[in-house]
Amino acid sequence: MTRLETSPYATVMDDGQLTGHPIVLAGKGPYGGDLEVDEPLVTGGKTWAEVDRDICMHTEQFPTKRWWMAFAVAATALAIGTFAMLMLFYSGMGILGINRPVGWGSFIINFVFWIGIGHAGTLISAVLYLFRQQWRTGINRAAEAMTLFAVACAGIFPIIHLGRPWFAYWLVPYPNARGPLWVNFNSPLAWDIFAISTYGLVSLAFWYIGLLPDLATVRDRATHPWRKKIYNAMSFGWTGSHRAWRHYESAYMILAAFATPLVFSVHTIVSFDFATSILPGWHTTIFPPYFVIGAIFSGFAMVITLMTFMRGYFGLTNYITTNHMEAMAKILMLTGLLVGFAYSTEFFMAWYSGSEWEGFVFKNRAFGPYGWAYAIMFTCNAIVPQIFWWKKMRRHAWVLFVVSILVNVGMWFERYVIVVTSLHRDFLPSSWGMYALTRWDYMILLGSFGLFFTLFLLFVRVLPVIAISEVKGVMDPKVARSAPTDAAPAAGMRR
Amino acid sequence: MKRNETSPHPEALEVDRREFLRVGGALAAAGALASAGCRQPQEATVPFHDMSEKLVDGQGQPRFFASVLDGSPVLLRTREGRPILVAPSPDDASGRGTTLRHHAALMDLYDPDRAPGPVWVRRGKGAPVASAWTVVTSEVVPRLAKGSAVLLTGPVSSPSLKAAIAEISAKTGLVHVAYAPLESDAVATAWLRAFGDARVPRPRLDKADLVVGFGAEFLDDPSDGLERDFALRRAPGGGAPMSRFIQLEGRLTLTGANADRRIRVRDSELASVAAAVAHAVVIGQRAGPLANDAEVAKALAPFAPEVVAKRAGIDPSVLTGLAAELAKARGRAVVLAGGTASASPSGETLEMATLLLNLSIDAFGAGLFDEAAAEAPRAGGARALAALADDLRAGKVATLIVAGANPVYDAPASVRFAEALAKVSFVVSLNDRVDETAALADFLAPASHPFESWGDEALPRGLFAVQQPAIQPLYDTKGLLDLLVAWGAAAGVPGAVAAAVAATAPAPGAAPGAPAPNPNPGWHYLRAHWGRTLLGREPGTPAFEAAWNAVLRDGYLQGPAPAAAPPRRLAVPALALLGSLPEAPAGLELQLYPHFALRDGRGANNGWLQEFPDPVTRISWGGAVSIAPRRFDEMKLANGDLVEVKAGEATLIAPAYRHAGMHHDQVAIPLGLGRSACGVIGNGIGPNAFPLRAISGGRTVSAGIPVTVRRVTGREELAFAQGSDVIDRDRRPLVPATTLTAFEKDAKAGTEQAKGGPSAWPEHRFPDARWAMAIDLSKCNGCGKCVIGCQAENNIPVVGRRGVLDRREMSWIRIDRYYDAPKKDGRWGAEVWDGPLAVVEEPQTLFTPMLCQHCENAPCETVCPFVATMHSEDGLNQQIYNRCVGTRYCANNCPFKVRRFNFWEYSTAKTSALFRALDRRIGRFSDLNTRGLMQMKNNPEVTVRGRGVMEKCSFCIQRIREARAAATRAGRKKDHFADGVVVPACMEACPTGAITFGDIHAPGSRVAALAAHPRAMKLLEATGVKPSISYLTKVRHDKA
Amino acid sequence: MMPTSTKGILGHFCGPDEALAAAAKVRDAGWKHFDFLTPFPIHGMEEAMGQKRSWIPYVTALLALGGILFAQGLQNYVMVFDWPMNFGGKPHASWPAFIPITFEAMVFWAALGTALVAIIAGKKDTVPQPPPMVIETGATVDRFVVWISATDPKWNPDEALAFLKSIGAQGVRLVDAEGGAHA
Amino acid sequence: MSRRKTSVRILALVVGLVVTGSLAYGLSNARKGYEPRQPILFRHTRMAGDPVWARNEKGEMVNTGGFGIPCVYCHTMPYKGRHSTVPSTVVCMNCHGTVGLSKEWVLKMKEYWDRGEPIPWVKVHDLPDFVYYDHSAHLNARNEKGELKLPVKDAEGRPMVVCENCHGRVAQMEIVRVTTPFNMQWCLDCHRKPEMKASTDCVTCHR
Repeated sequence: MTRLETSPYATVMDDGQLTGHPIVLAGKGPYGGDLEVDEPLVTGGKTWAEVDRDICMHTEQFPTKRWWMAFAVAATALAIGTFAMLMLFYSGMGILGINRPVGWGSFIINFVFWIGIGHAGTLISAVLYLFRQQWRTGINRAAEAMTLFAVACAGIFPIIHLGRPWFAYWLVPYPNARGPLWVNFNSPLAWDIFAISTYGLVSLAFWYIGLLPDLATVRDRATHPWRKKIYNAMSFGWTGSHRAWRHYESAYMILAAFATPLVFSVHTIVSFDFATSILPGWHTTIFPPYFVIGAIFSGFAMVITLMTFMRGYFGLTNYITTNHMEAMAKILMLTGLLVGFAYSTEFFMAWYSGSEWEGFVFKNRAFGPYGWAYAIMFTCNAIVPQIFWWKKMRRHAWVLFVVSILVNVGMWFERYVIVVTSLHRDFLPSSWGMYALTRWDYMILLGSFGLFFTLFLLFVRVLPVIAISEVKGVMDPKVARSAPTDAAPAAGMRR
Repeated sequence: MKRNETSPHPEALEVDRREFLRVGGALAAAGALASAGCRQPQEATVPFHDMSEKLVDGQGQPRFFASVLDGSPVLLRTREGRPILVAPSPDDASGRGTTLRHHAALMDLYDPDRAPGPVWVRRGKGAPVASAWTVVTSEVVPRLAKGSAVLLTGPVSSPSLKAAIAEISAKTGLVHVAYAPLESDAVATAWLRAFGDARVPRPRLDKADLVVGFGAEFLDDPSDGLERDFALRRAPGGGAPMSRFIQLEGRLTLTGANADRRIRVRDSELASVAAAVAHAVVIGQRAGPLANDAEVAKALAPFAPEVVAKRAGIDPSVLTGLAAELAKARGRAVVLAGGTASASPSGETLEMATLLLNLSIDAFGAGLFDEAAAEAPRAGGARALAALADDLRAGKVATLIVAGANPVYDAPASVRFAEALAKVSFVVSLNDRVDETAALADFLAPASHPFESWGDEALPRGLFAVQQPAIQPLYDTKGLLDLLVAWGAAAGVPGAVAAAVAATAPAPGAAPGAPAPNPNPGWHYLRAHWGRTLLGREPGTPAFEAAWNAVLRDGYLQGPAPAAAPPRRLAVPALALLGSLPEAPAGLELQLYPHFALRDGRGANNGWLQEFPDPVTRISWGGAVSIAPRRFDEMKLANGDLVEVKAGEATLIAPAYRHAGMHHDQVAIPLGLGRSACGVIGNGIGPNAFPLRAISGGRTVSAGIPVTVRRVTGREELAFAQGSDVIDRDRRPLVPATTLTAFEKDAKAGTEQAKGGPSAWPEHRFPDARWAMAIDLSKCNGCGKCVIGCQAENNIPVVGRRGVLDRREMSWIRIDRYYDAPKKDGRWGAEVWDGPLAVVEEPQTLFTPMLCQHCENAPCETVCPFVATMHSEDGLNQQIYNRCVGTRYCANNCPFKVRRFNFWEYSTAKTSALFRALDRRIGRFSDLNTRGLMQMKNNPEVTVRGRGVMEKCSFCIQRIREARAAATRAGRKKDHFADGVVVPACMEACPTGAITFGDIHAPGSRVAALAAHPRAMKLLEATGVKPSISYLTKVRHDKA
Repeated sequence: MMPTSTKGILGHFCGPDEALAAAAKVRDAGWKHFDFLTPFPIHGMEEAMGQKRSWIPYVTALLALGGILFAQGLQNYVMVFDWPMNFGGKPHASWPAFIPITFEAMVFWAALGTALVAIIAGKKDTVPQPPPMVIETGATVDRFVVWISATDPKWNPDEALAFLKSIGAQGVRLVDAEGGAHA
Repeated sequence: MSRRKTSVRILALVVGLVVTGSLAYGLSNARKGYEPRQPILFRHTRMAGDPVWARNEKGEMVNTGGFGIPCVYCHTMPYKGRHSTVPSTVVCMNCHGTVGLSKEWVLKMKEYWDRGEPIPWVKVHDLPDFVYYDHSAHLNARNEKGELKLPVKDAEGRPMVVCENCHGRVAQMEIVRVTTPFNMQWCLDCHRKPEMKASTDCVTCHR
C-alpha cells in the first residue's frame, strides 16, 4: 500500500470545504511552478487514534433507537418472506405466478438482481485496489459486506425455485450409489453452482483477510475480557507484526488479482443461463458483457444507497466524503451509458440478424404487452444516471440517493424484461401466455430485502464498517500522529 | 495458552476416554440415523386369498374386454380387474365411431359423485337419506303393478331392453317415453315423407369426390364414424384422388374448419340456400334425373339463386358456381346436412332440399349411400315429452320412472317439467346420481355404469354387440336391465321376464356345493333374448355357450341383414316441405349447439371432458356466447365480458367470445354446461343454455332462434388452452400447409422454411431402433381423441379451470388451432396476433397435434443439470421423474413448449384447512384427481408423478418396453419391430390414422417412408433441434 | 543480572517515517530477532528490516494448477469415462462446456488456499519470542512499536536498552512473561 | 502440540470418516441385510431346501430337510411377466389341506384361509415404486450363443437357481434376507458387464 503524499497545506479540511478539484498551490511546485495536490481523503484533521474511536464506537455502544427501528423493519420483512417460503415448501410452486410459457419468474429475476448487487463490493476492493484508487479505502469494507449479504440473498433463490428443493444437493457432483449418477456438466446451472459458491467464498475470504487488523484494533479497545477473547480469536491473534504484514500484503494482492477476473466470470456464467439457451431474446452473445456491466451498475447504485445511510446515521462524513460519493456517481454514469449502449446493440442485432424470431421478440419487448416494464428499465438505467453530467448533481446527497434507488428499481426490471418477455412469447403462438407475480412472489422478494438489511444492520453493529488500517494508511502522518510520550502506551483510547 | 513440555499430563488419557465416549455416542446416533432414517418403509405384499386358476397367467398382465358403450363398440383394457383404458374396438365392422365421451368414460365409471346406493331423496324436501334396495323395490313394484306408470328414458337402442320394456308394458300398461335432448326429428320427418322410410343410409364419404355440407356436423359428432371414411380421401396420393369438401354454415364448426371451402350462411337461411342450389342444379344446369320433373321445378321455383343469395347476403355466383360443381361431379358427389342447423324451424326444408340435391346428382343411384348401413335416426321425442309433461300436470300419471333422462335440466323452459313433476304422486329415478331430476324424485335407484352391467346394442349393418361388464359394480348399484326385469317380474310380468328372475334362484334339487347361478336377472334375460332372436338356441346348450363366448370374444355378432330400403323414389307430396318455409328472423339469430366434449351434459362431472378445450374456440371448463368478430368489435367487447342473451322470455348471462368465421347475424352458445347437480367437478361450470330452446312443430328448436344480445357489466375469465390464435406462416412456418394446385406443381409446397447452419458436432449413432412419428395434417381433423387417450394411458392429472387460467395444463399432447394469416397481415409482428378481421372473418383453420418432438439435438437435455432428461439409445428423449428436481429450465428451452410441470401435488389430497384457506387452489386439485375411487383409473405401468417434477410425452415408453420384454420372452430380436407392434395411446385413439409411429430403422417401416415423403416437414429446422416427428402437409383442395 | 523471565525489549515511534529509519538502524546494528508492530503496513519495511519477499505467490501458483487439474479431471471422468450419456446430441467430451468450471475451480483453490496460507504464515512467521499478548503495545492504534526478543544471539538487556534509546525510540522497557515492564 | 490434542484430533478425524461413511451408506439405499419378520414363519428351507434323511426317535427315516419344491411352483410368473407373484393362500392349501396340520404355523396359515383373509406378507426384496423391474426380461435374456445371460453357477462354480443371482440362496434361509445391495449401483454393476449387453438407458427401469 503506497502512502499518499499530500501537501501540508491541504490536510486539514472539512467535508463541506471539499470541491472535488485538486488544490492548486501557487509557486509551490518544482522550479517555482504551481503545485496541484489532491484534496485529503479523510477530512476533519483526524488523528489515527480518533479514527479508531469514530469507527469502533458503533460496535461498542448500545444500539441507537434509529438502529432498532431499522432492524425491526428489516426483521419483519424477513419474517414475512420466511413465512411465504414455508408456504411454498408445503404446497409447491403452484402458489407462484409462473406458468407454462413463463417457467422462470420472480425467483430467477431476484437471483440475478442480487448477484448483480453483489458485484460492486469485490469490484471496489479488488479492481480499484489494483488500479491504486486510494479513495476506495473509505467504502470497500461496507461494500464487501454488502457483496456477501447480496450473494447470500441470491444464493437462496436457485434453491427455493426448484420444484423439489430437498433434492438440491444432487447438484453437487459427489460419489453416490446411483451408478454413480453425477451431474450434467453441459448445463449452465451446473456451472452456476461452482461460480456462485466460488464467488461467495472468495469474497468472504477477501473480506475477512482485510478485516483481520481491524478486528485486532477492536480487540485492543475492548474492556470486557470476553469481548477481548472473541475478537482476538476472530483476528487470529493479530499483533501488527511486520513479518505478518509482509505475507498479508502479498496475499491481499493475490486475492485482488484473482477476485478481479472472478467478478467478471461470475456474472458471465450467470448470463450463460440465458445465453446458451435457444430462446430468442436469451440466445445472445452480448449477454456476458451486458450482464457484467449491469451488475457493476446496480452494485454501485446499492453502495451509494448504503453509504448515504452510513454517512447520515454514523456521522462518517469525514471518512466517506463527498468526493467519495462523486467518484461513485461518475462510475454510475459511465456504466449507465454502457448499459444503454447494450440495450441499443440488442435491437440493432435483432434487426441486423434478419431473424424473424429475434426481430419479433424485441419488437414485442418494447411495444408488446410488457412495454411498460421495458420503459421503466430504459428510463431508470439509461436516462436517469445521465443527470450526473452535472457536477452539482454528483455532489448532491439527495440526488445521489434518489438516483441510486431508481437505478436499483430499473435493474430489477431489466431482469424482469429479460426473463419474462423472452419466455412469454416464443416460437409457437399457441403456447404464448402472460406472467404476473402473485402475493407470494412479492412476499418472498420482500423477504430477500429483509434478509439483506438484517444482515447489514447486524454487520454495522459488530464489525468496523470502514477499513481502519487502510484508512490510516492514506492519512497524512503529520496530522494523524499522536504526541510523543515516554509513558507506556495505554491500549486504545478507552472511553 | 500456558504449556509445559515436561509435565507428563496424567489427565490427558482420562480426557481422551471422555472425549471418546462423547464422540462414540455421536457416532452411534449418526449411524442409526443414517441406516434407519434413509431406509425405505416396510411394504406389504398381499396376494389373493383364493385365486381362480384362470387368473394365474393374468397377474400383472392387461386383460381386454370387448364391449359396447352408447352405441359404439369399444375395447376395455383392464389391470387387476379395473378398467384403465377405453379404446375403439380394433375390428369394428359396424362403422360406428367413438366420441370423446367413450374415451373418457373411465372418469364416469370412477366418478366419486355417483350415488353409493339407493337414496330416499324425499322430493327435495329435506336432505336425502340413504335407503336400501328392498325398500325401493317394495315402493316401486306395487305401483308398477297398479299401472298408469310411465317410464321416461333416453334413446333406447338395446334390443333386449326394448323387449323387456315391451313385455312389462304389455302386462302393466307401463308407458315408455324416450327423450333425447340433442336429437331433432327433422331428418326422420324429411326422409319419411320423401321415401316413406325414415331410415337414413350411411353416406359413403370414402367414395365421394365432392362433399357439400349444409351445416353438416359429422366431425363434431363422430359417433356415426363418418370421420374415418372422410379421412380416407383427404390426403393426396392415397390411391383415390383427394375429395373436396365445401361447407355452408353459420358458426365455424369443427366440420367447417376442415372444409376446403367455407361459405358463411346463417342457419335460418341454409334451407333456402340449399333449395337455391338445387334450383341452380335442376333448373339452371338442367342436370340429373329431376331435370324434367315439373313438380320439382314448381316446388323450387321460389328459390331462384339471385333472390335467395340477395336475402342471404352472398354473391349469387357462389350458389350457381356450387351448383355447377355439383352438376359436374354427378355420381361422385354427396350432399350432407343434419347438423344443428337442421334443428332450426326450417330444418325439414333444409333436409328436403338436401335430399333433392342428392337425388339430382344421382348420389343414391351411384351408391354414395350405403343402404346396408341404413338406420333410423334416434327419436328426439320432444313432442312426447311435452305431452308427458301435460299428462303429469293433468295428474294422469301416478308413477314416473326416470332412467337415463334428465328433463328438469335439459327440457326446454316452455315444458316447465319441474313444475309438472311435482304433480306426480311417486317418482323414482334410475340415474347414477342425484341429478337435477332425481333431486325432485322420491327415490333414487342408481343404475350401474355400462362397464359394470350386462346389456346389448343393435348396430348398423345388422350387427349386434354385447355390453359385457369389465368390473363388479363399484357401489351398491344394479344394471338397468337387471332392475327392470326384476321389478317387472315382481310386478307379475310373465314370460321371459319371470323366467329370467326364476333362473337366478338355485335350481331345485341342485347338488350342494354346485356353483350358484348368476344372480343378475338381466344376464339371464339377455342370454334368453339372444337365444331366441339371434343365436336360435336355448341358453345352457353347448352350442349356445360356444356361440355366446364367441360373441363376447369378438364383441359383436353379424345378425340377419336388415330389410332392404325401398328404392329412393321421391314422393311428390314431400315437396310441400319446400313450400312451408318459415321466415328467417330479421335480426340476430341464436344457435344452441352441443358442447363438443360434453354433448348433452351427461358427462358434465367428467374432469377430462370438462378440461378438453373445444377444438375451435379452445375454451375449456365452460362455454361462451360466440359472437361474430366484426359485431364483437362493434360492441367493443373483450373475450370474457358478460353479455345478456334474450330469446323470447328466456334470458341468459354469459361471457362473450370473438368466434372466428361466425356469421355476422348469428350468435351461438354451447349446450350441456351449467349443470347444478352433477357433482363437485361439473357443478356451476359454464352457462346452461337448454332453457333457451323452444319446441315448435313437435321438434326442439336449437337454431334460428331470434335473440337480442346486449352487454352487461362484469367479466368472467374464459379458460383458454391456447395463447394466440393467428399464425403468419410466411414468418412462422410452423404448420406445413398448401393448396392442391400448389401441391401438384411442387409436392414439397408448404414445407418451405429457413434451414439451419452446420452443426459443430458429429452426429450420435443410433445403431438399433430409432423411434419416430409422422402426423398427416391432411388426415387430422382436430377431434382430440388422442388427447383423452393419452391422458388416460399416462395418468395425466386434471388441473381444473383455475389451472387452465393459470396456463398450467398437463396434457402431453395438445391440438394447436391456428387461423392462417394471409401475407398482407404479416407486416408488423404484433398486429397479427390480435386476429385482424381480414383473417378471422373468413378463417383458414389449421390443426397441429403438438407433443414432445423427441428432438435428436434436444435443447431440453443440454440444460438439465440433474441428468433428469437425456437421449436413449433408441432415439427417445427420456424424462426421469424420480431424478427430476424441477428447475423448469428444460421447459423454458423447449421451442415447442410441450413439457409439463407439476406445479401442485395432484396425486395426493391436501386436507390442511389452514393451507386451503391460504390458497384456495390447493383444495381444488384433490377434488379433481384424488377423491374416492378416482385413482383406480391409473395405469400401473406409468409412474404417478409427484409435485415439482417435469413430465412430457414419452412415446408411451411403457408400451415400447413391454414389446421389448415380450420379444425377449419369445426369444426374438428386441429391435426393428414391424409396424403396429408398438402403438402409442394417441395413435390407438386416432380414428383417421393421421398418426403413424414406428422404428425408422425397421425394414419396410411406414414411418420411415413418411419421414422421407415430400410432404414431410420437421419443425424449426433453423434451430437445429432435429425433431423425430414429421408433419405431413395439410393440402387444401382448392380446385373447383 | 536481569530476571530470567525477561522476554525482550520494547519501544515505540510515533510515525511511519521514524519507524522506517529505525528499522534500518536496528538491522545494521546486527540484531536478528527483532520485529516492528505497526497499525498499518509501511512501504519499504521489508528492505528496511532485511526480510525476503513473501513466498506466498508460489503456493498460489501450485494451488491454481491443482484447481485446473481437479476440474478437468472430474468433468472428463464423469462425462466421458464413468457414464457417457447423450445430452442433446452433444459429444461426451464437449470441452467448451468444461471451461467455466475449470476456471472457477482454479480461482477457488488458489484464492481460498492463499487466504488460509497467509493467515497461518502470519501466525507462524514471527520472532522466536513475540511480545506477550498481555502487553498493550498500542501497535493497532497509532504506535509503531519496535521489539527485540531476548532470544537474539547478541542479546544483552542493557545494550539493547541503550541502543533503542539511541535511535530515538520512546517508552523503551524490558518485558517479562507476565507483561510487567522494568525501566 | 500436546498428546491430548493430537489424540482428540485423530479421534475426531476417525469419527468424521465413520459418520460420513455410514451416512453415505444410508443414503445409498442399500437394502442388504434387510430381514423383516413375516406374519407366518414360513421356512423356505423346509419347502425349497434339499431333503435330508435321518431317523427320528421312533427310528423311521424322515426328511428333516426340505422338499426341494422349485421356486416357480409358488412364484408362478417370473418367466412370463414383470412380477414374480406371491402365491395366494390356496396354493398353500394345495398340500396343507391334508398334510402338516399339526404344525403351529400351518395352523396359523389355515386360520387365515378359514377366515377368508389373504396373508399380509412383508415385502423383502422391495424396489422403489418408480423402478419397473421385469422378471421375464431378465430370466429369458439370452446372448448370441443362445445361452442364458444370467449365470447358473455361482462364484465357486456350484450350480444354482437363476433366481439366486439376485435373491441369494433363499432355499437355505430360515428367514428370507436381502443378500445383495439391491440399489441402483448394484443393478448397473451388472448391466454394465460387457457380456450382458444390457441397456443402461434410464427408461430401461424408470418411466
